[in-house]
Amino acid sequence: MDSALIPEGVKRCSFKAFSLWLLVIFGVIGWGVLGGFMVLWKGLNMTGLNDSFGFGLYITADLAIIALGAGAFFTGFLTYVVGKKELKDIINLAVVVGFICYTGAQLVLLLEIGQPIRGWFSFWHPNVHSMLTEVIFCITCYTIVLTVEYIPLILENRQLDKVPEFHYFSHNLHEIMVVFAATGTFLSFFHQGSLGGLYGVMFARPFAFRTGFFIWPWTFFLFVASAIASGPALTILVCKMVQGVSRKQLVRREAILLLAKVTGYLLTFYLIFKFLDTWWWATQTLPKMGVSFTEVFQGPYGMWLLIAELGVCGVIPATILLIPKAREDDVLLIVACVLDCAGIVINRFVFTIQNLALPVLPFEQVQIYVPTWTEWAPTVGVLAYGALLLSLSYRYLPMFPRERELNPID
Amino acid sequence: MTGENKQQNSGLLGWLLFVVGFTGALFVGWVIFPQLLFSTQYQPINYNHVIHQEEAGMSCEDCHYFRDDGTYAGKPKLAACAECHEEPQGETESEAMLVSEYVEPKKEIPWVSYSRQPDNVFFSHAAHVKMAEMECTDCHGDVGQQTEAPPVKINRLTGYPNKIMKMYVCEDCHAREHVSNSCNVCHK
Amino acid sequence: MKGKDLMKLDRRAFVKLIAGGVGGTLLSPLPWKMADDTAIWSQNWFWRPSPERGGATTASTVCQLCPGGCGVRVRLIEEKNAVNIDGNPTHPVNQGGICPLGAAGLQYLYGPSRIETPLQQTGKRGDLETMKAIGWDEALEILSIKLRRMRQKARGLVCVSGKREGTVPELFARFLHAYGSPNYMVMPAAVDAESLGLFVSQGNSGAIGYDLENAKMVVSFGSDYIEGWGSPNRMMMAFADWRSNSKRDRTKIIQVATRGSLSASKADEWVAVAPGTEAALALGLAQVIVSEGRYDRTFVNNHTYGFDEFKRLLRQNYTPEKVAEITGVVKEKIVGLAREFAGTKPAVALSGWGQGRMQGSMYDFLAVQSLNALVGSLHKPGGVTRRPKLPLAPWPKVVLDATSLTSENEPRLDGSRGSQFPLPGQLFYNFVKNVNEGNLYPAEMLWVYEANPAHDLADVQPFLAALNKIGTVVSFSSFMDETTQLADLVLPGPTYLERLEDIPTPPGLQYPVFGLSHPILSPRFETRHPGDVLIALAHSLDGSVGASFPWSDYETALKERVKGLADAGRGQVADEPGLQPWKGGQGRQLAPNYDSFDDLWEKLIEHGCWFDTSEAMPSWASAFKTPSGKFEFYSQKMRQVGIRGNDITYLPHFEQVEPAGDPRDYPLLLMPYETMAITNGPVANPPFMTKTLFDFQLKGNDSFVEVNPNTAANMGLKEGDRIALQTERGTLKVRVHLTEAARPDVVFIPTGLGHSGFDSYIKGKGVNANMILVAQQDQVTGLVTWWVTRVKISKV
Amino acid sequence: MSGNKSSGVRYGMVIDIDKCTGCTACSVACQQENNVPFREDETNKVRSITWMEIYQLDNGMPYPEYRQAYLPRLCLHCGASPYPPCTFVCPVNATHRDEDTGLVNHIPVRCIGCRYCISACSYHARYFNWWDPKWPKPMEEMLTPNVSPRMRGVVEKCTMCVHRLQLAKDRAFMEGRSELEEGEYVPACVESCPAKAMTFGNLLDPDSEVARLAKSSLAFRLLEKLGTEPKVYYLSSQDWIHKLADKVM
Repeated sequence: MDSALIPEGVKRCSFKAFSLWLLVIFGVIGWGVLGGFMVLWKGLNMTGLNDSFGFGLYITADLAIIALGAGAFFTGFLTYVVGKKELKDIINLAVVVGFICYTGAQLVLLLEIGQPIRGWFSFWHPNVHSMLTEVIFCITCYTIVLTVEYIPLILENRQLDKVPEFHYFSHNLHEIMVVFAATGTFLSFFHQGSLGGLYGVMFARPFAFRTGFFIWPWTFFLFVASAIASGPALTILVCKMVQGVSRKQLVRREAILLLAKVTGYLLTFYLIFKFLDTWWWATQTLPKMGVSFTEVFQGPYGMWLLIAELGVCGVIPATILLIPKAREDDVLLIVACVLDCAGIVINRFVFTIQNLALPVLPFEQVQIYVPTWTEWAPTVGVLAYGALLLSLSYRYLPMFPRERELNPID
Repeated sequence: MTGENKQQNSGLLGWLLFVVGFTGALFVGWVIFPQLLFSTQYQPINYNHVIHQEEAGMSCEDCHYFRDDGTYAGKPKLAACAECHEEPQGETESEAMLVSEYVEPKKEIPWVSYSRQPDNVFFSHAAHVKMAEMECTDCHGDVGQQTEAPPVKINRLTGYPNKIMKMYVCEDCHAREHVSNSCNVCHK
Repeated sequence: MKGKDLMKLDRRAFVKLIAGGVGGTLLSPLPWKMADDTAIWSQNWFWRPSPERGGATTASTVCQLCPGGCGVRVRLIEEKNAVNIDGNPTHPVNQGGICPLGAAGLQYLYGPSRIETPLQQTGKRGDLETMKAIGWDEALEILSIKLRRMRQKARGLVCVSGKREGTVPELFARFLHAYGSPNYMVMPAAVDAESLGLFVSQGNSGAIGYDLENAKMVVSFGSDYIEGWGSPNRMMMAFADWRSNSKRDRTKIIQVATRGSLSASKADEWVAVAPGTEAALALGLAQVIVSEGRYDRTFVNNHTYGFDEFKRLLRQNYTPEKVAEITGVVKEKIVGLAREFAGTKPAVALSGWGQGRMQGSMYDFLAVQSLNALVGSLHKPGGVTRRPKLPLAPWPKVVLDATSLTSENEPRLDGSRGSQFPLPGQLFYNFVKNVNEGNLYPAEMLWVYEANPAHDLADVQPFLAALNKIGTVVSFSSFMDETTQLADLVLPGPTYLERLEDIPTPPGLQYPVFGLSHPILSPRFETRHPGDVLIALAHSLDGSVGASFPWSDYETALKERVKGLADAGRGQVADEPGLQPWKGGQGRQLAPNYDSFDDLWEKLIEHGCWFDTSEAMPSWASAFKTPSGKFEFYSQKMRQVGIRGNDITYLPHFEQVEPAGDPRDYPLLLMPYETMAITNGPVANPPFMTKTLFDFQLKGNDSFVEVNPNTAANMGLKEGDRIALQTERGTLKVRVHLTEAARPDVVFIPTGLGHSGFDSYIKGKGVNANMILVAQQDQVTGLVTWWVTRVKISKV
Repeated sequence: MSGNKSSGVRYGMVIDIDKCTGCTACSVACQQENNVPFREDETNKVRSITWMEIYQLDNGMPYPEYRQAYLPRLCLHCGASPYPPCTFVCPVNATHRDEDTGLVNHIPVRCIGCRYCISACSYHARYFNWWDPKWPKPMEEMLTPNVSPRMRGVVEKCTMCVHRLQLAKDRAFMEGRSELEEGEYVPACVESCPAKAMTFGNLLDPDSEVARLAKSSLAFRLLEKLGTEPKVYYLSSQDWIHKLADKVM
């Protein structure tokens, strides 16, 4: 039925099966939209947030999604700026995933603020000292960049490509993609950093505060490093997932392994500095603030989080990815990528939730945060939105340039 | 017709439509939209500032004065009007209305304000008039020369009169005069 | 082919039209103005109330939410909207300070549970659906007819007032007197024990005054001196004064109490005693002072009676060893405290448990006063004296007709001055008992003024039962409180901010103050001043009742009394900040700062109060009106009125009240406690105050009891557990808050919560402790205590 | 009124914990003065707006060595240089320290409700309007025009009753003065305190009572080690209170 739209020379599932799949996705998105609508209509009292947890699931999800979306800029950087041509196999996927992550994050961000009608004040009345301003500007700009990067892919759709203007337009965009990749890298570097800065500058919050370099706390750099150490892992995972679902090889193994290798180095690089940072924080920063290292683990937010974040989801995946034999094993590779991503999610979680759960005043108690369905729904809804965009892109766009070559139709 | 010709024609038509859309939107945006956005409200009584000054010999401060605590009273209350207008003084229709509809039933006159700031604004008349020695007319125009009360355009969405002073005007002047632009100087 | 082209053309043209439209729109103000205006709309959206603007004025008046008598200022916008209450700096009692209740006063004025018109119950009592709004004429007519009909049973009219002093309570008492009923009563309070105690030991009727500001040591026997005892703001100010003094001569505060309250924590020393044994400790101190000869010999030798008997009793029963056993306080502490108390001049001992709402035992009061007497602190600066009377002009004598004359000799329904309780006490609990038991004669009609006994009376259940036996209940309340819900007729009065009323000297003050409240804005509803209602009612009745009310309205009646102040030629209207009438001692002449009655009245309206320091404390020679003319340790007055018993009966002593309940069934003790953050009526906690409660006092609709962590551990209870509290009277469901403030094996429950009346901001919050407390009557005086009840805890 | 940083005015407060009787009048006076909204159920303390919040402290000792004290906590108007923890994180300039007075203000109509400032403040002095503020109808009449009621979805906090400063200045202007005298501007909480446990004034004026008390050996500040430099000081002669307050977390 929709065969006219499907790229030539590739095989896709039946329209019926695809429709059913879309139905499921729309169901989840509908749930998310309902949750979001309730929050917009009735206010943030519908969430589990409170004056202790000014930030909660929305922000955790945002930070995690944006960190994991870093695959887009970093793969772009490697492909276009560094010139790793083999990654062209996967760059489209990386861009789509990035686009999903950034637009999804902005949707959630809209719910997160108490007065979305005035959200544009952050552009009109920006406070240049605020890390959040930097985040908002960079994310918006980078979303535009991602859109520009996504557009040529959309225009390559069989039908759209027939329009000559579109064809030329997309072709020309391709030519200058290196400019956008560079811009994206620059923007991403800053907003990933400012997301870390967001916490690192909270000098009245011992858990989050970090000393730093010039105006940037160490979290600024650590967030950049952690994002580029996990973004590609998500790209690999999504790629593996699409390959799994479609039961086809879509990307050459070299591309994935290269990305895995790079991820391994990046993760190791990140972990080294993260360990250094944690050590400095535990032995210098915290004691200066009058807090002992063990005190920052209270209630359900115990030391296990640290072990999970840096050990299970840090050292283990890094090891796997560094050892060529290990990363060449598909199962281990997937495990490593899952752990890598999980580690970064935990990192964003502890900076958001554990940070705020800890009482700073000596006569207050540790607080516990439980998100409500109106927080889960839009968060899950955004994942469904990602699945939707991914499905549509896979079905109708030549997302994997090597697909035809790797899966010749008899 | 050749294909090229056809394309030219359609291109021309296309641009024409573009212009139609463009000007149409401009018209909607610049002409119709303001009409819809603002309601026109008329003063309950067509007040004549000139008569009060010239014939009754009143000064501005007789009605628009500072209270003892330094706050500004703004528009006078009915009691001030009633001091003179217990009975009609002249023959105007407005005055007859004032006496019959407001003074006698002791009902406050629902004046519509031309420059009423929202309740989050603290505007100190004392700071501007007493300390900075500004003239009322600097901001309000020469209201004293008005022989009739002009209608007020009220923004339906915001409830603000259209001639209200926007914040950037305050900020610009404060910056020029080296007066603090700190938020809590003017907001409450 | 052509059609397809056209279609394509159309589609492209449409795109161009749209593109043009978008371009044009972006170049017009529409999107930008809309973005800006919706943002502004979100700043002022219509469901956000915008306060009325206008000129601000301030009116001074006097708060009447408790007997504290503080001066307040109300800020008004356009003289119409009251938007703020704060303390009046010129008022000597509170000097600009204000308590949370006073600060929240506007929430009563604008409370949603205000009663707007008179109401008549047309159905079953307590059914709010059948409460019918009626006009004032009709309401007065209904009551007038009833009163005329029951004139022959005039003694059956009972009035209970929550307000003890002032012209309105006096008018109520006068009405009953003229009508022919002896049954004017007041809500029970510690003042009842005080006045009986003063009567038997000093021969005075009247109230007590403490010269606390000048004391160097204060020992409080169970009085929560900064948590609502006495006039709360005055006490907090005095406390701050004690704390400001330089280290060397700072006033030492000792709190004798069972619970680790703020009063205990803020004292220099907290002496934790077993529940209800404060008076025993007082006698223990007395024994040490007497046996070691540390008492004031001049006073004891020349101005006391029965010292030897007292001494003997002390030696027999109150040696430090024995007292240590009763109170749980170690012997050395008792001795040390006694020496310090006797050695510090001036030192004063306070009595009146908690906030002073419990009557308590007269003997407990006497025990504490005997300490003050021993160290010579009676009627001395920094000690305890009697509260000076206000020089108000008397009203003409009540005109009595045949009916009212016979009632002069009728027994009171509360049994006061009767054969069982010969002392002139206020025995509301005994009234309840008599009604329930059908003793004496029936109570035909109950009037309730400024009181909410259906909620506030500790051990409230017998009262609720008694209400069923009372023919008609009339409430004068401004609010739909619990008692008013049970009324048959409601004659709503204006709130204190809308009415004229006098507020005489607050409790515990050493100098006289006359406060005047006046309407600071016109009444919001069709309410009528109870004084005016009484006068109108009296005029509607035949005979002497009308004649006893020779005034057209309340204002005239009030002014007649205030003329006395103008004529007294002393005292001043407090019109400047920082007045400290307690400085420099009493007996300093104050020349009036007004020249006529009208001037005085005007100034009272403007500033709020009159005060005086001219009256010196009485000399020891003249102070005592007892048969011996001395302070009587051994009370001859008690003998005179006909109290029979052994020697101990006439001496200050300690009687261990056995808490109600079998210890085998109810192994723990339950003690109520009061805090400044919860008002104890007659009004209920306003939303502002309820908001300040901790979430371990109120969480959702659950209130908490305090339990010691050890006690809790023994019973397997954790913080926040839900439990059932069971006493002989019934069961309440509460939650547990663990705190070391609680004595082991004692459960502390806050009073003042658990309303079922008022509005949705008030009702249903927590439980009413009064439902399960058991009041116990003293068999000599008829006064009651309810501080300890046996209780059983079970987890639910 | 000048915009330079050497205005010589740094408003601050000293609260004497020893004198505080825990009556909560300051908190009530604040709610009334500032149109602080309330709901039927305010027992969820992490969603209840109380600019002046009162904490119960105790010495952790068993009965009868147990002692408690109340500590009123308002916005401490941190003096940290160059910014307090909360203001520089605001993306829209809704909060800001007035360098002429040292007061940290927050303008709810500018606020977009991102709650970054709430997260940055270690004192829990900032509150979010989780619901539309709503008053029982008759109580709308007692809203004061001096403080604008907020709307749902924005942050609010103690302003040190800065509207009282505005009004005090108006009064001074009428007399042709631009400088205020001590005591002309006092927040509602300080004015209400029946135990006179709170003192307010210019910390930079060496003759002021507040400056004298802030230098007392009994004075301490909350979370001093974090470098927030609060302008609200506390006084206590109790060692256990000093020890407790010296802790972070």
